[in-house]
Amino acid sequence: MDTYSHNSKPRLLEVKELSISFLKQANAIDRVSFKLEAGKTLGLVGASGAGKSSIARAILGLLEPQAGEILFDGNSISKMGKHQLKAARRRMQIVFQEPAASLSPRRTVEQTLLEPLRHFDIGDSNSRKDKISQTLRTVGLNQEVLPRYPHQFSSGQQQRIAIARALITDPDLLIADEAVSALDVSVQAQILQLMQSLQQEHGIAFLFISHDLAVIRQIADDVAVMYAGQLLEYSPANTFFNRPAHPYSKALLSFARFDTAPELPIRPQPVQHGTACIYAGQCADKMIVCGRFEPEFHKIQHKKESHCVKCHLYDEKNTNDM
Amino acid sequence: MTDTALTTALNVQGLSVWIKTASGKQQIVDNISFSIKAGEATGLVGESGCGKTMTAFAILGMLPAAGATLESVAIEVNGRDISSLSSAQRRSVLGRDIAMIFQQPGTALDPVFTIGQQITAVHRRHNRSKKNKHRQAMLNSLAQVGFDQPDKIAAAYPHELSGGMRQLAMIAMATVCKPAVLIADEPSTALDSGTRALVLKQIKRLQTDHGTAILMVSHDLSVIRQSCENVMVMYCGRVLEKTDCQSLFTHARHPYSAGLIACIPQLNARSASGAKAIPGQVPAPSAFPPGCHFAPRCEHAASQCDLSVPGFLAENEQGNERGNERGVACFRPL
Amino acid sequence: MTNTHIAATGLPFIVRRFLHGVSLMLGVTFVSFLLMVYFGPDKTYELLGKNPTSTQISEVRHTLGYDQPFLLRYGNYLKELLTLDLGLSDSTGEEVKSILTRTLPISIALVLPGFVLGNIIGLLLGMLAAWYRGRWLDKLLMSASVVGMSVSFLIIIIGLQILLCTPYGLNLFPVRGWQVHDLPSYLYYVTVPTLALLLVTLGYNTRFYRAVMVEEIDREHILTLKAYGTSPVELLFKHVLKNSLIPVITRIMFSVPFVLVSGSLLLESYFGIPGIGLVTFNAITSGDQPILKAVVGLTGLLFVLALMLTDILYSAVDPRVTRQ
Amino acid sequence: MTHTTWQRLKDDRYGIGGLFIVAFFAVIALSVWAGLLGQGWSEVSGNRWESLSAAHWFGTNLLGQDIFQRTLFGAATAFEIGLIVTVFSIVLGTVLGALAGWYSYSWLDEVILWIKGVLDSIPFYLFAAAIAFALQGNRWAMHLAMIITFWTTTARIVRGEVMRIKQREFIEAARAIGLPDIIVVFRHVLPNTAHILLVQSTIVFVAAIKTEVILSFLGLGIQDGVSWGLMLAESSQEVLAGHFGNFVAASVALFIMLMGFNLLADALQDALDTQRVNS
Repeated sequence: MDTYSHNSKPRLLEVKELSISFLKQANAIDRVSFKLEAGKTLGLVGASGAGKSSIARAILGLLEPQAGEILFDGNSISKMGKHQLKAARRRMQIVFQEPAASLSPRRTVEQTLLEPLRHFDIGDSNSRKDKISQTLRTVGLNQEVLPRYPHQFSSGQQQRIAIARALITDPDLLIADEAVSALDVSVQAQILQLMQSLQQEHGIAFLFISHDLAVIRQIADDVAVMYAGQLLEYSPANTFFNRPAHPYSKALLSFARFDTAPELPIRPQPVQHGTACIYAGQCADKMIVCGRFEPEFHKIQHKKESHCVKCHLYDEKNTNDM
Repeated sequence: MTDTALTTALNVQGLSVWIKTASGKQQIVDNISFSIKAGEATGLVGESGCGKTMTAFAILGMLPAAGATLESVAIEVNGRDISSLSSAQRRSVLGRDIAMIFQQPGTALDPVFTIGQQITAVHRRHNRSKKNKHRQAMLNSLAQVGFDQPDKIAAAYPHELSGGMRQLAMIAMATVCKPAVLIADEPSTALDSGTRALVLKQIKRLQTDHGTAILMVSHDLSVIRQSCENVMVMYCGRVLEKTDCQSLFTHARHPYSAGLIACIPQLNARSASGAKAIPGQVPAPSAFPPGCHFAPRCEHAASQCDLSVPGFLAENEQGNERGNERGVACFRPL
Repeated sequence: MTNTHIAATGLPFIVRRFLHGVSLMLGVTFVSFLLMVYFGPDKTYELLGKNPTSTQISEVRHTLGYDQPFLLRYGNYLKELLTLDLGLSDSTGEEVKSILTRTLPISIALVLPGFVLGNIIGLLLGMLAAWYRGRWLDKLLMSASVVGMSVSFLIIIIGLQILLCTPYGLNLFPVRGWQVHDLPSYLYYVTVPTLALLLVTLGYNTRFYRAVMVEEIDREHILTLKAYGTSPVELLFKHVLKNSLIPVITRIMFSVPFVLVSGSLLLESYFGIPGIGLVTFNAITSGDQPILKAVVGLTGLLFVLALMLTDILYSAVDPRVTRQ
Repeated sequence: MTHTTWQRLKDDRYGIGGLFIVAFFAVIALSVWAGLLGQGWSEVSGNRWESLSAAHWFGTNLLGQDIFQRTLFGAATAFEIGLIVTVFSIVLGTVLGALAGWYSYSWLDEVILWIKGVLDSIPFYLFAAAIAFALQGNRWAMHLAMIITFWTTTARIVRGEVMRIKQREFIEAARAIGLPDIIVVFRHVLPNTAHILLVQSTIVFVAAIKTEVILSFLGLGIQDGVSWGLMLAESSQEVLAGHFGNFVAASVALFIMLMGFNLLADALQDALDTQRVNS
């Protein structure tokens, strides 16, 4: 599946036909592919349990995929040697959903920030001190947080510390796994503002995972929609929010706008590989073919942006029995 | 009883709550008063830690934190004051006249009893009829929240259902005795957008079809705007503004309300500068500032705001035709 | 402790629990063989007189099988256990099997009332303390149980004996012996040992059950039940109790083997009651190997049975414990 | 022990009481080991069953030995047993528990749980007897028997806690930058179990002392020197003859020390509870 026009420089991150399964369940992630350019933000959207976090862990090398490949700057993570992987890991960091749970409770903020610097042996003891104070400033905190423990901060401050830890190695890719979902609206706004300025000033690429479409709207350049482990739609943000192609995307947007509500039962039925569209059970525009064949990805061309959707509606062959 | 008392499903007057903390007794709910008519929905909005959940529990006379104390002038459900009842009398009211649903559907139901057993128990407790009407009432209640095979759901254990389904089962339990008042504490926060819409739709149906008065507690203003007519904005234990949702979103009178609204990420517009955030953060109960609690974070604050506590200026009679309460607690409203 | 990890071997749950039990039994018998036979006392010199010749020594060693390879000796040791051919007691020469069958019922009769009462009263007090957490009743029960935990079993036994069985005290009960033929005589002999067992376990039980109950009472679904007018009695005895059955079952099932052997050991040796405890006591002090081996085998078996029974009870009590 | 836990411990009266008792007995134990106290425990310095007097504060026992000296020496013995058993069993339990928890549901976890199951199913007093035989009355047989069996409870608790902590995001963050497992376990996992180990140590200390009493009664306890267990075993005959000196001295001393440790354990539990990793 090729979702992009080609250019020479290898992309920062490329996920190709990624499949992950846990114990004996069906594939939690089923042949997912997407790309992320340097300095851009990809919003990974979908209901909880659609497998978004597993992709993040696979990219970080914490999960071994069953099939497919993850290319960072053109080379595959699972094939990387120890040093190459360490160098790659320096350039990609993650921020989690629960701020309190993402900081080691028995270690001070200073120790938490020093750890990545020592691990990747960045700079020496005094240059590290400057690096720490400079990073703290970028996330809107100051020196006196250093000797204190995580439980002495509000969740908003804890998330800023977690972001500082992720920034301190000057990463090119920052994965935000529901990074603002656990925060109050006003704190959420502060963190989103911080992430936007980080992107503009430092050119960091964001893989922003969230179930909240309004949050994605504020930060994403492109949007990828996941449902029960499969990628259903991939499109630039403006196109997605104004002219969603896939029925599931349309449903998600109308739920978010409180226009409609889904019918019961709402759990996705497990679908055998390749025998049907995974969203068929819930789909408002279901056709006969949707129940029998798995749709391919189809490209909808607007001007130069690429917009692909995995749905029989956009397959010319089926237009006759629409 | 005045006629408004007849149609008022829930009337809360002068409700305050104190909790015991390391640094002594702290007040976390400060003299809250409001009333909700049958078939009306009122939102109680505020950030985490503002005391909104504690208010909900205090209305039922339940204080989860050990060493917490509660005071109220009156808490009337259908005109009957439940705050002065003995615990046995209050138990006969809870679940029959006033019911509550919770934020975490995953942990709000007893894992070792089936959904059917738990709902039937509530009905049996409040209806002493001999025939097995209880099971039938449970099945009807499940059907009404949208389950097409209620008996399958009744036989299931909570861990066998998804989050959304558990919340719907919770609503079925809350409404099996057709209560006059339903308190919903963050009913959709733990759900994703699909199930959220479904749950809010069912709550709306209770309000319109059964005339249940709804008090919805949430930190999410867009959920409140969608499901409630009136809204109360709460901060550090005090209600800062009371109005209808329409007016709040068109012209919020209190700076904090305006700030909250500005923070909401808009679905259809990517604001260039990003959502405008409120500077600073919510203080802990032991560190509530004197005077108006929001003063330190408020751009419109004057010296007066730091010194004295703004009284709640209820607006004069020209409130909209349904005459519900409106007002703002601010020396310099917008 | 139970191995709640459900191996993804697809074997039915019961078979896997049985295999786990068998593996434990093998471990127990191996350790007991190692300690009591391999490193156990060498009986050759007992059978030989003074300064025996080397041939006599090797002859006796051969008859006793000491010269056989380690695994072979472990093999026949297992065979003996499996065929219940437990040999003869060194000290009395009586068949070990008959000793066990005679003394086990006495020990059970001795230990059961104290064990059952200790857990039931402990559970009730634990519930009370948990329900009134932080208030004076909770503090009273907790300090009482701290006292209970700080007193050694031996002190309780001697203290009760002075108090109840000697002229220095009330002198109502026998200081030794077990002439039991009907209920009154049973009560006459069992009261003081039961009281001792009760006093020593009540402290630990109350604290344990209180901790379990406190954890259950803090769960969110209890708040829901309160919000729907559930009475405290129904809340405690229906919901809280059923939710805490797993830790309760675990504690009861796994203390059975110990109370039956270790508990009875002290009580019987002190009160002169001819149960398995007294037999084990004498076996320890006189180094009677066959008895020790048999008792270890018996406890191992009891432990494994307790293990398997617990798993079955778990799934009966808690629907979340599914048996993939 | 962060600053706030110390404050919380300080205003817990019982906790401070417990700490004082433990310190008091620690001082006695140290002075006995240093040879300042309780050296005359074995001398026959009086005749049989002398009652309390200036020369013999607690009177004398069957052989005419001074009970007060023996009680002091008993305190040192109790402390020695408690310390040795606690240190070794906690360390062993933590290491094996952490391994089983970190590699949970692996073959290593299975093996450790199997060993634990085997040891848990052997009646302790028989096990101690068997070890005593195997080591032919070696002075450390009792300690070894206790260490080999006491580590299992600590291992079970540490395993559960490590499995819980292992899923927390701050562990994933550490592994995401490629920190080796050993560093993650020792820098991020184990410090968060410290509070449990502290409480568990006091509990094991109490268990060790109480077990020694029973082992001495069975003749498997202390081989050289005297312990409260031995004194209680001696007293079991004397009591019937009406001589309570030995019994009262040993049981009261034992009771006070155990109360001290139990109160301390409770206070530590409460003080450290709020510090725990908030689940």
